[in-house]
Amino acid sequence: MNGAPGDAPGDAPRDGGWTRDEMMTIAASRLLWNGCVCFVGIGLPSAACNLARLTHAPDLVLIYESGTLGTKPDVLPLSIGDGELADTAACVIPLPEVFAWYLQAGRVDVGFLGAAQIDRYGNLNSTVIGAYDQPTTRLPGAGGATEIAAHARRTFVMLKASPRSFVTRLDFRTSAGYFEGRGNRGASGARGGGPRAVITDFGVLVPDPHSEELTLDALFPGATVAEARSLVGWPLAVGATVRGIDGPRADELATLRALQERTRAAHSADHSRG
Amino acid sequence: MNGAPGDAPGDAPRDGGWTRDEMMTIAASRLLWNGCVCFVGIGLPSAACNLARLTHAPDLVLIYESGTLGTKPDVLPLSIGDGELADTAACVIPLPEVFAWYLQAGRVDVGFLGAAQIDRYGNLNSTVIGAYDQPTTRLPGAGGATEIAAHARRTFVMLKASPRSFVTRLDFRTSAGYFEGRGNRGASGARGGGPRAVITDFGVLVPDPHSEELTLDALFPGATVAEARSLVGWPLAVGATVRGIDGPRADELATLRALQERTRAAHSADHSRG
Amino acid sequence: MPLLTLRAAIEQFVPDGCCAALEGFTHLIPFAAGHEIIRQGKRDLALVRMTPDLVYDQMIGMGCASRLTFSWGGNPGVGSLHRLRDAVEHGWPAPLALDEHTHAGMAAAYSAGAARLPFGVLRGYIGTDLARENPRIRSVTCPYTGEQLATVPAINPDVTILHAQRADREGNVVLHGIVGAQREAALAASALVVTVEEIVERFPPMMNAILLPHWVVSAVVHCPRGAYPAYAQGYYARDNAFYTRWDAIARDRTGFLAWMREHVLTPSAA
Amino acid sequence: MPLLTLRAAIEQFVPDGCCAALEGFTHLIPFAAGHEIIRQGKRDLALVRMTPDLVYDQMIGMGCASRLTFSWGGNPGVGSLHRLRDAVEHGWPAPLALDEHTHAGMAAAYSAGAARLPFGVLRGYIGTDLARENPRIRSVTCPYTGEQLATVPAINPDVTILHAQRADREGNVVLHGIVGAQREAALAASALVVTVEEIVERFPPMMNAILLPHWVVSAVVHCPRGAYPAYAQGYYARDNAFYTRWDAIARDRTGFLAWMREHVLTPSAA
Repeated sequence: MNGAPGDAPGDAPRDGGWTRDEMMTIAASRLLWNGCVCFVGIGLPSAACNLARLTHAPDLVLIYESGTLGTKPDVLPLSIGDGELADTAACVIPLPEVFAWYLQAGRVDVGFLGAAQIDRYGNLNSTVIGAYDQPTTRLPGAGGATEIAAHARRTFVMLKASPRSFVTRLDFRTSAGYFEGRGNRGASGARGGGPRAVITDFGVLVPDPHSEELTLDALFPGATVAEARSLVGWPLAVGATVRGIDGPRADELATLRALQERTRAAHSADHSRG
Repeated sequence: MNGAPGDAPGDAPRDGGWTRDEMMTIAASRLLWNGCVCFVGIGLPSAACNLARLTHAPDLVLIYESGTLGTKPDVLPLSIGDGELADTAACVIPLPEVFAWYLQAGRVDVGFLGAAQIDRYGNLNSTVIGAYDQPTTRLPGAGGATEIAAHARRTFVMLKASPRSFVTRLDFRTSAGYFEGRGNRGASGARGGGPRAVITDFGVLVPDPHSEELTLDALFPGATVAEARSLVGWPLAVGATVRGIDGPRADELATLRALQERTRAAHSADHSRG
Repeated sequence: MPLLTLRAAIEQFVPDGCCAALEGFTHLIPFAAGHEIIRQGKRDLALVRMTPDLVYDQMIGMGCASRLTFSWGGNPGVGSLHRLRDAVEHGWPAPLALDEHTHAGMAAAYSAGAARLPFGVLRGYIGTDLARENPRIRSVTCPYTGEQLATVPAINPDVTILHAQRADREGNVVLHGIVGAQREAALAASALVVTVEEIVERFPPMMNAILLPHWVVSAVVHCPRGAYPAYAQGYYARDNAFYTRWDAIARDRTGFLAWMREHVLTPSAA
Repeated sequence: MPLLTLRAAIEQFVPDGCCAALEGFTHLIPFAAGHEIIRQGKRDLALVRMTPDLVYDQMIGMGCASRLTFSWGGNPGVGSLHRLRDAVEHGWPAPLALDEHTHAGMAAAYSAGAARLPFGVLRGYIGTDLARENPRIRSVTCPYTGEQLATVPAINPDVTILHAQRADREGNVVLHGIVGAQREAALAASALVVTVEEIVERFPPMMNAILLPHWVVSAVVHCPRGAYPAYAQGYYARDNAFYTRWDAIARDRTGFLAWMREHVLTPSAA
């Protein structure tokens, strides 16, 4: 799974002392319910899931594709296979079993995805910019994303917006969203429901129930429709009513920041010996 | 795997104080070499393999289809999945892995087979006597036998002889030997070498190198060609020179009897309360 | 995951006519659950198990099953299952349709079921008449080498019932020792009921132990000695003598029925 | 199973042009073995790994590989692998042919390889352009339902190299913690070389631990800290800071080569 970017250097606190990264993480965490089974990637999704687990959803089940089931890390992992994930997992199983017996078998409620590019139907590119054979930028590739996109009951995409990432036409389709929309996904053999929300740094897009085109559904405090339109590379559809998303609550922000502080402390420790 | 019968009541000691069951077991154990990887069934094969392990082949690797790899039981198991096998195994793996990753992958040197019927090309029946849909006698069925017969590098069959078990025509072919002989097996997709020896209670049959018909190769002390012919339901081919097999050595007999004594003591203990 | 009584679990998850796998490979055989199925007089079950043994002999002899998917039907180390034989040979107490495989085929079918693939592939059923008698054994052509390989349809039981050593309050279940195809059968099923020797408050993290996580478990039943006369590694040994005695008990219909009445059907046996 | 030096094991089991999988999923990455491959100047390797990471970046940057079978090629949690990118984007130091998959596809391909089946089946590669770019991704039709399912050709490396916690004198190898597809890659290979943290006289019976039995192991190499800067559960932690530093080290060719000379190629580094 392509790691979503961490806190960007330019992401300084604004709008009441929180950053857009924090707001994205908190908004995503609110989409999770207690007991739901999440297939998690590194970066913002990992932070969002663990925040949910530490606040309103203590029985959230986290699966990392490294085979750690029901893991309860005290600090966020830097990689998908950190020892912390194994130490705190209910159990650790071989990777082929995670993909065949859990993901493909339909036992994952929510899959998180990141990408370099997304199109208006929620299809994702994490493979190449430019031509496949002569890429301008070779990206890490699919990892678990293609099958997460196909088989998780629903997916949430977390991706910062810019006209270079929210594009009219993907350079390469790594993972399926709604294909060309209007029920197109149904015939593909993908058993999961597809992307139900795209959490970006101005707010949340959701697919239109009919066209399946991603549509502006809700804005973070301080974000505007004009800002959203300026960051999306296609003519962004806007829902009839655009909800305002509540800003971070004090407990959410405190829990998230404590988690990230613990994480920074743990990962800056010198592990080069023992 | 169809369990071979244990000591029959009528198998009284003869020919110098040992029984034919003992001689079969000892003859089979002598066919095993140190370090060879054996896929073992219950009954005589289990006794033969463990006897070999306790005498000339201490590094024999025993696999029981229950998933116990490298097991070193102190007493013979009654069933293929006795706790003793798990307790003494190098490791215990799921059964699908035994069949896919070890047997099918060609990692078994010797597979032991029993059956209710064998024909002159070493094909075996452990499924039904009579018609499949209207059987006279319903037998336990294939178990692991069909794929052991196909994939073990070679198989050894242990089966007591009578015109009812050594038959011209099988009622049902459960496991392949040499099919109709003369290289017939080669085109079947079976990657293992087929039956290299049939150990029965008068001696040993081996396939003729050309016709692949089972041929009398060696006789136990006291057994005769005439006896062999009388017990085999087809006109038994006899090798140009029929070897005489040495009777049990004192150490073989002592080790086997001690093993069986330990086994009887262990299995007659009352385990109804843990 | 609810903690249920054995009676409630069988009532809820084993309706007449369903496809049920009570898996176990000599070890951890769910005898107690099978006995409850008999007491509740279930009918027309499509039973599945690699190695139907004494508890399947009992369910078949008591008329619970109309179909059996299996690969080896005997009394391990002893001989025949007389009730299974009577059903197949004479249709008593009811005809029993057979869907017969090899161990390797059943393993592939359960594995496919666990992965929600429609079929399993193996180098199997070579040179056997089984493929002639069972039309569900088919083949595919490898898209790379052109080889023909055997296929089996996935097994996806309506319910799989296992016996295990321990569960915790959350419903996580842990097995150790010989595990046969139990994990595959568990994950292939629509519902999973596990009877356990012991329930503990909470497991520590288990690393590579064999654990069925609580969100794949439909119900846990506290059922000490629920695998007896089979065994539970670390709890009690196999009663080999009973397996031997069963041969005589099951040999004729009258003796069998009398034994079942006394040991399984009477309230004190429940 | 012989106990070899790292040098001898790589000389014997990794000839130029062979197909080699140095597997590991973040945990137990065989870094030391990869460095020895670089020191021996191996060429034209067909490298295989689900998650080629820093040690693959190093082997590719030093010109050891002509082909890469993979499903995710990045610096986990950090970003790009600059040497891999340079090879793919600019052919430096040599062109690198890609055989690109998804994790689920690689897992199926290794599993098929371990079972000596010619192909693996999955509900995969749905709606992705990967299948268009990689002609090895094909399909079969289910002989029961008529569904089309994706296939991948089995992966059977000439040699798989793993790092593990422990071996015993007999050559049994035990792994614990995150194991990725290491068992499948190990059993799929013609030869299996394992570097280990520790060698002990003899293991006790391990029951359900993850053990590669001695008769599937070609060679064991005693190689403490052989997974550094990755980690070995129970022995040492991951040096996350190094993974972050690697981004700058590998970003340009000169800096990369200087680092490799100093830290991998010099005799004191061996």
